[in-house]
Amino acid sequence: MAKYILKRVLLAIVTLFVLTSIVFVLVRLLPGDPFSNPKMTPEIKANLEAYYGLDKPLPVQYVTYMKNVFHGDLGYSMKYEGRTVNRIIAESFPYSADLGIRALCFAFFFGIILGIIAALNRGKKLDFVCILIAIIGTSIPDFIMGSLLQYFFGIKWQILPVAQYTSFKHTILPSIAVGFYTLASVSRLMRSSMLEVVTSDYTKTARAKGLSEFRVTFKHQIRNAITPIITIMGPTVASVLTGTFVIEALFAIPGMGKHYVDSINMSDYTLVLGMTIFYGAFLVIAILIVDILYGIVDPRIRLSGKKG
Amino acid sequence: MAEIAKDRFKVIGKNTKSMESISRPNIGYWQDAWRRICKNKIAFFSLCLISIYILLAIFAPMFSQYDYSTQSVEKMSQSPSSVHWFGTDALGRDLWVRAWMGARVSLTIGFAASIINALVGSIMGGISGFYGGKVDMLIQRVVDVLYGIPSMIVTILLMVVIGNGVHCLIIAMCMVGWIGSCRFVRGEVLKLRESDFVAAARILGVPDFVIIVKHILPNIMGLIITNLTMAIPGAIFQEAFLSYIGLGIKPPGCSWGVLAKEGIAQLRIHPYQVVIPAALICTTMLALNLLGDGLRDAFDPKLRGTE
Amino acid sequence: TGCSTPGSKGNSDSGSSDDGGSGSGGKKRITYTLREDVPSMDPQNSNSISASSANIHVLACLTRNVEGEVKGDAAEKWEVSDDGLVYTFHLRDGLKWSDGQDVKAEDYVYGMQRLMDPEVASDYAFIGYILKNGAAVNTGDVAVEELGVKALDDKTVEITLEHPAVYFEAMVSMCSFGPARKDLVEEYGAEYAADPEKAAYNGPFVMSEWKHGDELIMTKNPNYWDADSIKLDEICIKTVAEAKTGVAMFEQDEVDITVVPSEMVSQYVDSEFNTEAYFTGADDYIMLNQTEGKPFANKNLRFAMNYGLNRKEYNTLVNYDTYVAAQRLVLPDVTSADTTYGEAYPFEPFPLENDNAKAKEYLDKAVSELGVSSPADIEINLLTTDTEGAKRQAEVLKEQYEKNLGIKVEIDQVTYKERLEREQVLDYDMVVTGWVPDYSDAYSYLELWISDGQYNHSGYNNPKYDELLEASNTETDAKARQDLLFEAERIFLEEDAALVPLQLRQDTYLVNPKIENFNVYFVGYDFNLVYADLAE
Amino acid sequence: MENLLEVKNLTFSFHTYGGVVKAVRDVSFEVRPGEILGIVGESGCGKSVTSSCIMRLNPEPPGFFEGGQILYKGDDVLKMDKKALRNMRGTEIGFIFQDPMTSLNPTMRIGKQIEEVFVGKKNMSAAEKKQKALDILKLVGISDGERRYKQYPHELSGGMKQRVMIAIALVGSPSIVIADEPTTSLDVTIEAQILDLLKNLQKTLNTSIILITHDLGVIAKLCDRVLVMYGGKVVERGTVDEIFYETSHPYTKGLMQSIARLDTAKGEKLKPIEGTPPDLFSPPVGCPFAARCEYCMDVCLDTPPEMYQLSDEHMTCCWLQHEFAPDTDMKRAAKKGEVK
Amino acid sequence: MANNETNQPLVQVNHLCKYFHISRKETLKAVDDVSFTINKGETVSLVGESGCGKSTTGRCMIRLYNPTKGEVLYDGKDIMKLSRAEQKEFCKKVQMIFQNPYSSLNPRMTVKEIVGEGLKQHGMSQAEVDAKVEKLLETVGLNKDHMSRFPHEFSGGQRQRIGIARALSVDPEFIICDEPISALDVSIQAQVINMLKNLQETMGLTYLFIAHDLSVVKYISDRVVVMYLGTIVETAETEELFSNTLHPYTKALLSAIPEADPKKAKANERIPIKGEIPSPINPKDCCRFAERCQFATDRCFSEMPKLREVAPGHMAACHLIEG
Ligand SMILES: Nc1ncnc2c1ncn2[C@@H]1O[C@H](COP(=O)(O)OP(=O)(O)OP(=O)(O)O)[C@@H](O)[C@H]1O
Ligand SMILES: Nc1ncnc2c1ncn2[C@@H]1O[C@H](COP(=O)(O)OP(=O)(O)OP(=O)(O)O)[C@@H](O)[C@H]1O
Ligand SMILES: [Mg+2]
Ligand SMILES: [Mg+2]
Repeated sequence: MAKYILKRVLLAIVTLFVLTSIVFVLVRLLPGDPFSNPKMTPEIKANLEAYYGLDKPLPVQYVTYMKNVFHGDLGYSMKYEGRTVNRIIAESFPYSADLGIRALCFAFFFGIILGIIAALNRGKKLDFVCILIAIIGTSIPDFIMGSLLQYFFGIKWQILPVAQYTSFKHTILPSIAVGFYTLASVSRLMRSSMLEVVTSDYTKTARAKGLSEFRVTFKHQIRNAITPIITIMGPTVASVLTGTFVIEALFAIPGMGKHYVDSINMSDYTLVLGMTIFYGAFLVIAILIVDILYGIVDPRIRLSGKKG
Repeated sequence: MAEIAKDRFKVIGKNTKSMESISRPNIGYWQDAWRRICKNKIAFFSLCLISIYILLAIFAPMFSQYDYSTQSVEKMSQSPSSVHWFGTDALGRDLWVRAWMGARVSLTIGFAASIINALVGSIMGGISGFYGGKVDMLIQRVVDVLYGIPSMIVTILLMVVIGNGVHCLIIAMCMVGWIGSCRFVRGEVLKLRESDFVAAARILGVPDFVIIVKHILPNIMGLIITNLTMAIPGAIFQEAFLSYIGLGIKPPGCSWGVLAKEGIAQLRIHPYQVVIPAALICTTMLALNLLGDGLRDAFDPKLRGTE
Repeated sequence: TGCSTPGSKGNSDSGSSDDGGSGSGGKKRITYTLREDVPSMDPQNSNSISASSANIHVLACLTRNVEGEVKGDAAEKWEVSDDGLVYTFHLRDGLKWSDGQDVKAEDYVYGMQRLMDPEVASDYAFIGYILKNGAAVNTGDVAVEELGVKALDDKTVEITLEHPAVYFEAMVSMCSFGPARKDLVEEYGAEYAADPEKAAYNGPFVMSEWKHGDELIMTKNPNYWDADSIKLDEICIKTVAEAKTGVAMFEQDEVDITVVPSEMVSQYVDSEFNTEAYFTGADDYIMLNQTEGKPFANKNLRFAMNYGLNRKEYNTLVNYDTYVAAQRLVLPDVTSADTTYGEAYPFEPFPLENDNAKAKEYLDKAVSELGVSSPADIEINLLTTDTEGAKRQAEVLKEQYEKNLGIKVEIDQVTYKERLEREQVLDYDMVVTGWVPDYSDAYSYLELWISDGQYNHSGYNNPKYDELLEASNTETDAKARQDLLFEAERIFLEEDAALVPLQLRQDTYLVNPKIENFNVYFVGYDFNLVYADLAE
Repeated sequence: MENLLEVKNLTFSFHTYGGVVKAVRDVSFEVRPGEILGIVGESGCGKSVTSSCIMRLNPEPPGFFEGGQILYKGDDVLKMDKKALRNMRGTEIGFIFQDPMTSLNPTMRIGKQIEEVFVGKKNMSAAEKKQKALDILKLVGISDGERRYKQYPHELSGGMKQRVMIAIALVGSPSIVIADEPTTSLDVTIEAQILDLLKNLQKTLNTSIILITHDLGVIAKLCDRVLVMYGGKVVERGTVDEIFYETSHPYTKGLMQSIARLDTAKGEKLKPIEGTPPDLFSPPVGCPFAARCEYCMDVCLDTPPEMYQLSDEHMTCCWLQHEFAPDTDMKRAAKKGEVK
Repeated sequence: MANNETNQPLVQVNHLCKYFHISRKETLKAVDDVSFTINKGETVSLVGESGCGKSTTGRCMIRLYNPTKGEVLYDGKDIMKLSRAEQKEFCKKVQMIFQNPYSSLNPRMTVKEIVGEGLKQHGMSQAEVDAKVEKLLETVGLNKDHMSRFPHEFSGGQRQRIGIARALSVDPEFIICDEPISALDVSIQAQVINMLKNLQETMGLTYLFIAHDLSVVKYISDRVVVMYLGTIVETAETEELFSNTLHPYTKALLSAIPEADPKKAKANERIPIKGEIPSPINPKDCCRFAERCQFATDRCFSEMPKLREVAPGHMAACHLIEG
């Protein structure tokens, strides 16, 4: 097990290394540079480039950067003077992660319930309603979804605060906005995997034992149906926890999402790279954890060289 | 019970003809799928809706008296009326025409991007799965790396190289978009590669290429198509997101994403401006998803033969 | 003008009864929103309006700009030499940093040296090129010590300029010229002022809390020399990226001041809400690329562009009439000799609405000069960026020019950074751009177009214009100097039609009606809540 | 002897896309205490559906009862409420499924799965339940039950899993165990072990077993009485000996002849039943076997045959037993049975 | 039924090994040092329990797997070292019939395409292919109406016949039948067996018949090879094997056959066989059957018995059998 994890981590490091190298080159191809602004003069730009070491040949910069990354130092942001990328991540990630966790809890909890209800009522009206909710969730772009929530709950009905992230009340709307898409996909997946489980032989066995429908569903079906959900969790968790640009902007949450877009818009090289590395590493870790989790939920899958 | 005539009790022996005959009609795979789609009311309705949207996208702008880009100070933000069916936008442009111009872009992007993705993904996944070993390893690592590259950078770079527009967005989406279908096709190919009918073809000396084309691809086609319908919404969504962050198509052109973004600013004053594009996006997604579900059933071998 | 005075606010009794602004425990607290986090609180590295707006609350520069009026802040008084080149500032007695240290003249000298030090690489260093040896220091040609800034003693700062500048007193109120603490800079290095405890403050407020990306809180500085006049206990800046979210927060009484997106302005003016509109100083125009070989090297075509545009309609469509259609280059509000520039030199080189006849006249000439058969053969590339506003501008301009002139306009939408890059290498035909002045003087708008000016990316080249500006630099008589500047503006527009003026930006804010003395100005900062108060 | 279970004129169908599939048509039989009743027939002839009906395990919908009665100790299963049904399942009737690989919940420990039978039925302490489970594991021949108790199904081999299935079926001490092809997915040697086990259990516990299979060898070895099904109907029934030695239905005969036996001579050709079983979507009007029957008569094609009683136990559903029918090797001294 | 005139070896399997490396530590020895010979025109059966390596052996013999060690000679030539032309020739000579008639036919191809595929590969025109396919279908008892139909429209037995037609299409000499009947209904099994027998008689085919149903094996084969966990435990002429069973495993296997005759079945006493089939992953280097063998001695647990000729043509691998 430890060996397996080590192997995965090593592989991930290689992947991250290649990824970083590619992005290192790509960001520099972006038009403009971190310092271009209407009032920039060549002299000042030269100073700035010297300050950030951009005046050196690219290979030298690359080696320096990689060395620093290896020591865990992602460098200084070029837009936010005096702040290291490490710090920016450390400050913004907790917000995104908090929001993401709430959103995921919301999404997985209701998504799974919805999926179960739909599957248990296959072909009936309730099933259709659940599918409809699920698909509508995947059908509305998040910026519309967020705005609508804000408008109705915040402005029109004045039930919930529209923005900021200070109390539980503040977290409700953004969590829903972020989680809805996931909720929808979870419920659809849950429904189809439940359908499979519902017709499975061991469900029949459970019934033949004279168990109540409740017990059959909760003790036998759900746990087995949930495994496919866990597989999608890796990437989903990674992308949700690392923030969403649109919702964070809309709800004025100081999370990481905006840095993904802003750093690129601002050609903030170090921040772009930092974000890429962080996301990449996070993704790898999330997937690894999910794999381990998978083994716990489904005892058939043991962690070994080959995957089940 | 009535007595039965005695003469009917005479051994006539096996009825060899009816024994081997097949009572079901001779119906091909695609035919069967099509028939099942048509029988599935929801899927059929969805298919119709999408077809209507496509037709409207093609013809509505042609037959309208309005132009999609003509502005008018007098007509700024007029609610839907008999003159302007969908109202006008904040620059006084007719939203009915713009909605269908937007449909052209969104649907083109949605379909083109996902078809290309499916194509590229199938080829890569096919190669990866069929040959396995080093090739597979290499492709999978490429996939891992691609997955991490921020798509925005790619989009911006492409915009610099080929200019912004529909083609740029499509290509940008395809740079990474094929990963999904690659993974999934690879999985399917891995399964099929081990199947007996592929082994049989090998034994008969059929070359690899023919095996992929004749044996493997047709068998995952149904799944690919199903996946495709599910992927189109994703592409339309991504276009909307890119529009939202300003990387959309060239003005005054528009897409549903652009319309929604423009409309969302007017949410509190002129809600129809966001409701209309949002409804179009929503119904399209809904229809495509439901169609996808329907297709999945239609192609599901487990349900085959059950008519 | 649109710049209303703080006194004129009592026009509405707002519906917001529960006063979110007065904050906790009876503290007087005002919260306002910014679209993005303050990038840096290092005074010498603050390169945006938002940063300098925040900075002037926590720093006492030599002077303070209170709505255009320059008052002594750390400097009690100052003298200017007769040639207008040497400024001697005398600091007040008993000035203290927030950590108890005395404020010394050396701190100001160090601040300005930092501004110009190539090692510090301040991107606002250009503002200090006015200081003697400023440019040379910044390029590393001479040592920092050679900068024309000296501490004559602990209380006296002597500043020598490259050329006389009447606006320097106002300029020196900018935080770039603010003091810096050498000991702290040395301690924290690049992270100087990146957190509240990594800097010291000598202004009316001190930065007490900074949750990056979320909020920045400044509390009253009891050590400030004028602490008695400071009424507020706390100022809170919240980062709210979406303007409409800010508006919604205002409606929920979570903030006291927020900007209203232009499409929503009509909803709030003449409503129960208290709105205020202010010029930002930004002046937008279509920059025309006049280099050889480009269509706009043709003067007649430039005139046609100016006459073929309906500025009024443009302003309605693009800005919902919240901006002011511009007919000239310099913001009329900037100070002139003893009145505003606009009042001293009224000027309308181009009509507000399009004059198609005149446009046609010029266009016909242009068509023949360009050697094309019809206007439709003229194809112009309009460079624009990816923001919603820029897109609307481009769409409306394209529509108008195609309709009024019959030429072809192709929109080229690129990222902001790419636009800047292409402007710099003159790879465009026309681009909508603007300028935000750094000091309230016509020169700050006009210096852009000097033939080999750093910021002149239009290829405009007129020796007469250059001469006029050059002369204005040495002219010590204020009136005569303004005359020279106006002449330059006149030549620029009336004779050369070197660009197409579009609009003067004016932001509309929702403001808590209880706020008194809300100070807004178009140069150097948006808000100034230093002397603001909250009515009970 | 009193019948434990009586199935009377059971008809069960499924709604499908294409229409109604009549999976079981008019099936009647009874189970007596302590006997092993075999049901044979080709794939798809309705064996599993019939047996599932007894415990109402068929999904309803799409399945539905069209008629008939299932009397367990005199109570009609079809009229039972949920609670009664639950009480019957597991403790009165146990079920062993065809495929042990998929019939055990992969995410639940073996011990738990066995104990579950008692949930909500008998008030037992956890220790008692565990003891029961361990006892039963031992009974079905699984050594070191303590260890197995904690294992997951995937940690067991196929034969073990089938034993666990049997343990589940038996732990509630039911009076009837339904074994639906309990050995088809197992290897020959393991199959033999399981069959021995079933036989022993039946002897020691005196449970009745309904054994469903398509392997005549298994029937011959274990069963007391046999039901032969074809096309959703019972075509012949009787004691093992009657079925094997006094075969009176052409289908049964065909089955017997088509299999290779150890003593089948090399040169001798096997006699397959030509053709394929009917599609239950549109079952033939007459005898379902008519098309493949070498004795087929005109009447067989359009009139469903009647049931003929040949002895106490032996009944056959074939026109060949009709008085008018020609003398064939199938014809027995028949008296006409219960007319339906 | 071994005819003397055809008593020349067609296929020789020499020390064939096929290992699958599951992980760095685990090696699955699916086939471990297996040798046997198949003569022209005879039917050799390969029996044994699930997972003992029957299919793997078959697949190695038809180049679907590369053997880890050992060689397979066809007509004296090592099949892994064939030239391109010889490979093509080999494809024509050796064919396979699969266990599962549902998965061995491509559901997207018509019967004509399936059966004709091999023919096209060997350069026949469409018309020739059509004619030949028609003939082949007739041979296997289907008619030309079925040509344009898809596999799912057929019953299991019919599908298996299509599979046989496909194998026959290239006029092979040698067919590997990998459990061709075990997925079929009892009533259908005989159809296929009869057909295989007929074809052998008319075309002089050679079969490797993989099965686990010993009654069928006895009926159809000339010689039987019994495998256990990757190794051969006993091999002999059919009659000899059934009458003079030597290896304890074979004995157990034979006694486990449920006889479809109540009297005999109830009389037969089964030779008990303990335990489950062990895993072929990292097998111990001793008699593979030792764990389950009731006669096992210490030697059985320490030493691997060699396959020895016990009687003429009868080989067995057991320490207990005196040579
Ligand atoms: N859930 C269902 N929906 C529709 N049809 C069904 C369903 N279950 C069974 N059937 C049909 O009922 C008929 C009888 O099926 P059943 O499973 O009883 O056959 P069987 O005799 O057990 O066959 P096997 O030997 O293959 O297990 C088949 O034709 C089958 O297609
Ligand atoms: N491609 C493969 N990769 C890994 N292991 C394999 C592979 N093919 C077969 N095996 C393993 O090799 C062993 C022998 O398999 P094989 O299919 O030859 O058995 P068999 O005797 O044909 O069994 P059955 O009667 O079930 O068909 C099994 O344990 C199987 O799991
Ligand atoms: Mg069954
Ligand atoms: Mg096999």
